[in-house]
Amino acid sequence: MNPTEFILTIEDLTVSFDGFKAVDNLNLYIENNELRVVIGPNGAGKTTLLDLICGKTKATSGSIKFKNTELTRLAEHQIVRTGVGRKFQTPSIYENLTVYQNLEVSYPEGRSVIGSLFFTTTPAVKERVTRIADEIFLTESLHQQAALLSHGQKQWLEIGMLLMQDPELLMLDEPVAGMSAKERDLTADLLNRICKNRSVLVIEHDMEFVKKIAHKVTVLHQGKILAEGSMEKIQSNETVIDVYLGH
Amino acid sequence: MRNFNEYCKLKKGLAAYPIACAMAGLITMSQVFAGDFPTAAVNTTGLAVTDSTVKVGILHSATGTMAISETGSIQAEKLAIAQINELGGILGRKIEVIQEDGASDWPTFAEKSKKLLENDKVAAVFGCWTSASRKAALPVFEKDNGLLFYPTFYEGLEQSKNVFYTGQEATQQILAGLDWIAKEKKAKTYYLIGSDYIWPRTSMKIARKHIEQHLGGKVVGEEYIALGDTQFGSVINKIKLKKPDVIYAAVVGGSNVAWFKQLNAAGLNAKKQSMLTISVTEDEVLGIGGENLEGFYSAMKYFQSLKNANNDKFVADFKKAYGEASVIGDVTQAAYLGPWLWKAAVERAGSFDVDKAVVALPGYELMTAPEGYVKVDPNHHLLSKLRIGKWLKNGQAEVVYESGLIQPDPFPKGYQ
Amino acid sequence: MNVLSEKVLGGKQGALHLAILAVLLLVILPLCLDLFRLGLIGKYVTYAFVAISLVLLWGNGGILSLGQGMFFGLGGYCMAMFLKLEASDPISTKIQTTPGLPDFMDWNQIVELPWFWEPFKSLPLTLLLVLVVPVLLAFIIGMAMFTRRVGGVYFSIITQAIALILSILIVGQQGYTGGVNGITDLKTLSGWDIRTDSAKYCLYFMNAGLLILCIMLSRFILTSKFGMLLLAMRDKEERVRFSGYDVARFKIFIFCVAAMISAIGGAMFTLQIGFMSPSFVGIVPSIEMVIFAAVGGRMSLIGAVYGTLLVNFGKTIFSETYPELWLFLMGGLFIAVVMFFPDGLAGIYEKYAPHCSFSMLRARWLKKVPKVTGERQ
Amino acid sequence: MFGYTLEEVGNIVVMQGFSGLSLFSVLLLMALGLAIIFGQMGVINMAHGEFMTVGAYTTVFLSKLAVEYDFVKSYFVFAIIAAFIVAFILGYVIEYVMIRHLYKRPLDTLLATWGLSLVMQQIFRSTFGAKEVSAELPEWLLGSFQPTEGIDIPINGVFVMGLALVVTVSVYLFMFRSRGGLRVRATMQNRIMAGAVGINTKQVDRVTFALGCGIAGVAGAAFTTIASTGPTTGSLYIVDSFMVVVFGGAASLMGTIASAFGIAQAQSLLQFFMTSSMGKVATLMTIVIILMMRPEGLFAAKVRK
Repeated sequence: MNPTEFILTIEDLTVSFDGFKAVDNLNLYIENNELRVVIGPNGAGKTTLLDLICGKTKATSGSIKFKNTELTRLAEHQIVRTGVGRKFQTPSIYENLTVYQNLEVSYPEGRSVIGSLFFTTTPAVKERVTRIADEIFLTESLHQQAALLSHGQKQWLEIGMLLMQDPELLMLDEPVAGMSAKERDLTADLLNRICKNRSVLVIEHDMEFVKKIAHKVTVLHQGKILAEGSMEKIQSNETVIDVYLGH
Repeated sequence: MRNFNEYCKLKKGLAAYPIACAMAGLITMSQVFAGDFPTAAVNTTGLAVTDSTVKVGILHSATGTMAISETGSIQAEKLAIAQINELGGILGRKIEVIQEDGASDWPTFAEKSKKLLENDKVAAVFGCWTSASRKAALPVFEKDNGLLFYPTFYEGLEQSKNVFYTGQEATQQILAGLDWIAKEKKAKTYYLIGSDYIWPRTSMKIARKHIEQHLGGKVVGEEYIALGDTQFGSVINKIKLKKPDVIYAAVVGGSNVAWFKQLNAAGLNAKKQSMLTISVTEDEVLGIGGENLEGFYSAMKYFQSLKNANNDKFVADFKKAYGEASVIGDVTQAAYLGPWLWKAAVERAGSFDVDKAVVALPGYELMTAPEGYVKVDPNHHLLSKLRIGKWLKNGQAEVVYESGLIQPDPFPKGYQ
Repeated sequence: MNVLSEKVLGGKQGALHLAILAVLLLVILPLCLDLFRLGLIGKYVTYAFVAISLVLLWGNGGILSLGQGMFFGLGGYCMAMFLKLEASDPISTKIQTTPGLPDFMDWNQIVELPWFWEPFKSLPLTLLLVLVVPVLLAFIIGMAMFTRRVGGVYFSIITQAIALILSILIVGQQGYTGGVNGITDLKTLSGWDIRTDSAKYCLYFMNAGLLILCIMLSRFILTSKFGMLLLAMRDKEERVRFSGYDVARFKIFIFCVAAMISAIGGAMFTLQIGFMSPSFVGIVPSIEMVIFAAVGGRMSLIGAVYGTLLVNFGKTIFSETYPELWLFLMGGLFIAVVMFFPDGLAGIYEKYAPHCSFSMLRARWLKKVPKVTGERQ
Repeated sequence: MFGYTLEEVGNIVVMQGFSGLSLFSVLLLMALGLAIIFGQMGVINMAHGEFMTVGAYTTVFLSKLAVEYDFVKSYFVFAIIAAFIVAFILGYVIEYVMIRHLYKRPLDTLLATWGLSLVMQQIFRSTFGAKEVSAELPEWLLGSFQPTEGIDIPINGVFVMGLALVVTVSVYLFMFRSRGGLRVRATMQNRIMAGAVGINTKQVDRVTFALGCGIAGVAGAAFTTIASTGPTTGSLYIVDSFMVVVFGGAASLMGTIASAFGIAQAQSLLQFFMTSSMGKVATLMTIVIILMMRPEGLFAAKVRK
């Protein structure tokens, strides 16, 4: 089929560290407004896959197309500017800044040196910040120092920072790790809400959570795709079960 | 005190230095009284002079890399001042010392000289050691019209109304030495090596001119080592390749030690290779170790081993003050002259005013110098002799040659 | 417009502390101190420029440059070269083999002015180069390192090595640079004798004024979004990068700004002290400058200034009375500050002067220890 | 050939090669301790040079004793051991008092240890005096032996080389062939895990740091055969040491050895063909430029984060 229908097109992607192939000749296609979950045992290459897409790691061979722009040659910040946002496994936020500032910094204007020097917070920015803060359930702690947030809240904040950039592809590495059951439900709602007008790529272990959100699931194993399809199909897939039970 | 000087002049030639020294003892009885010299008269420029005291400054590095070399000078200057005070001070006034630390940092020397001259209003400063520190301080002394006595042998190319140079300038130290070694060793080829700064470079420039134009010799290599560098392997190999008759060396500081040790280790000891250095005094030998120097030559105006009554007394006093183990190098002796020369200047002028003292000093002949007779030249340097010392295992030098009095010539024609 | 002034002054707090500093430097000290002591202060203030640059670079940016001395030195040398050329006119150098050349060139048998000295015949060009040369060097270093993501410790060590190289070069090429002695015996600035008392006062005020301006400039940077990003980069460089910012450019820019500020300090040093020497380019001064910033408070512009003044005053006083103790004190102070008061004086002030009305009183009363917050809100 | 006989040139090549080697062993000795402290622990110890000086002064002190009770022939061996012990103990204490509080702030260790180096320098100055001192060397360390006429191999050079070899080998054996070394590597790679499997990580830190210092002490002792000892001697070596370690790729011992070798050969060659100080500049330049192109150093493996 014709790749342009896809927002993200990964073909024959390979990366090897001193001979060890973390991602091996991988093909992956993600459609517009799709919420895709990638699962797989530890060391399957999930995080590496995200690293490759957002440019943190450079591919050994293969291509990553984001709406017809080849990402493999771009620098990280350029990839982000094309509309790809990425959340890290351990929440990475600016502990010394307030929640408000965290969000404001992520606002996609004044990104050049000079721009940032003369950037002024317009009402538009304020409005955006408060809206996002509301979406990620942090309105109360808007002027709190980020360091004081709970682990779950930090996860949300980072998602919020990504939403500030309004990316077309949002990649989340274990967004509910360390969250209470209640927080997980809220997060599930949040994800379902935000994938309305963008595609989302999630890495997650928590199958219950995956069930709640996944449109389609991809199983990675040893850098290769083991299976792909709806949650039900995957759960009934023999090989997948083998891999997970590991015999 | 003036009569003491006159007495010395009378006795001059009679080789009666011992008596002269003994006289120094007597003089103390016929005290000069401050009363004879009312402060208002002897100090018209607001220096720190009272009816009973006069302040002077000592400005050397007590800390930092240069402390190694400068401590000796501090000791000598303090000793001389103590002795002068014993003899009743200057114009009946006791000398009070304000010591400042240049901390081996040139800007600090400028700052401290400013303090001594502008804050403490000292009548004279004894200090500076490296050319760099002197260059930094010089403008201050000229602006505030201070008086500096500078002890180190140096590159010359300088002459200031406000400075007296009690060490030798380059030509005094270099020319006679080269003449001697050329004759002694029938040397034709020379290898010049020095640390990388103004003094060695200027000295080598003069040496090269002299070797090529007056001795008909040949310079087969010229090398400069970064200050503090301690790796000489490659340099030594170059020397071995060129096989010079004489190595002419002006390496200083820590490098100096490494230089001699590695030279010896490479088999280039005095038996195989003759070397004349202008940067090794008894002070350096402490660090280098006599065994590494044995048989090499130094060209200096003073060696601790000099045999004359003045020096015997000086060495005795110095050891009494700072312990038997202490050694005395060329610069230490030159530093010791400073206070005595200043004393003479003030007494000849009958005033502490810098302007009067400065004009009074030239032409003065100091009889009590450990190095022997010295005379102050109108160009503010000293007429002095050059000696060649051959180093012994025990860290002392055996004087093998002594030149006649050499006229200082800070701006030598034909050598620039 | 008043938004801008707000930014430059850093809010009410900032404005107050800046005012106190200004009064201290421009009114109180000149009134209390004799010219000699004031001259010392002037010298320290030139170091304060470097301290400020380190607050930008290290405190806020987390980039510890151990080569700030280079930029201070380069600025100073550019200025010194101009003054030297003016000082060595044919008449006053007639004793030389080639009159009209700087004396040290003559001593090194150089018979004509090297090409790179030519521009320093004109004052405007010199003033330009005082800023351009260091910034250019900073830019090259920054380009090479930040685009390759050399950071943290490695950056520090490499800048240190570069500082070492530069100082060896300057010492080694004494024919062109004056070597260990540096460029000495500077007299006039286009006819104006910089050694007279009046000139010294003039230069002092110029110097202090420039310092205040540099603080304002830094304030402006820190209070802008750029400032926030600096902090962000210091804490989570990756995150910033993945928020779509070209981190390297930001770092290069701040490195250049820091270099420029230090260079101004250097130039003012030359003008006030009357010479420049390689002992400022090397490693030791570069690290000492870091001490100044650390003592004052690596996060606080004004704190850094007080830190510089205090440390240097201590240095002078101590080395006058007992030089031996000084190094103990300096070293001990440094260890103590790093281990127990990472935020320096400013931090202590923060801690012990909680509510600000009281703290204002304190500040006015002690003429010391500033306040950090408010610089960035 | 350049107006020299082939034999002469041959001799020079031999001796030049040798001086390269001895510089190599000097650099290696300087860097080994740092490779452990900086490479393994990530502590930037600006006082490393001062620990060398400690070793040097220990040697000098012993040599004074040796002269007194004449055992000059044999004392040097003890001196090296003593130097190690003294520096080791000192390092152990320093780690306890100072370093351990700063592990989370590498840049701050840099500053604090620099303060430490100032203090140590002043201690040296007030105890041993400002003047440079030199150890009385036993006869068997002086002079040179000549395989052929025209070739002189400095004995102290050979000695330093031998020492460097011994130290390197024992460090290697300790780090990679002993339980102690295993503990160290475990702790440095994953503190928490190491702690979990019952390693006393604090103790390991202390010993590792002390070990690095001890080796520095040995280096210092060795250098008394080449240069003299003064309060500020250490500061001459510090930058070179760091250059070697960083250039080699901090974490790798092999890297340190290789870079020491490369730098030494480059410098001694450059200094043969250029003037000495320009040779040094050229060497440093090359290192810096290479480091800019390959920040992780020569021997750092590409790892999966």
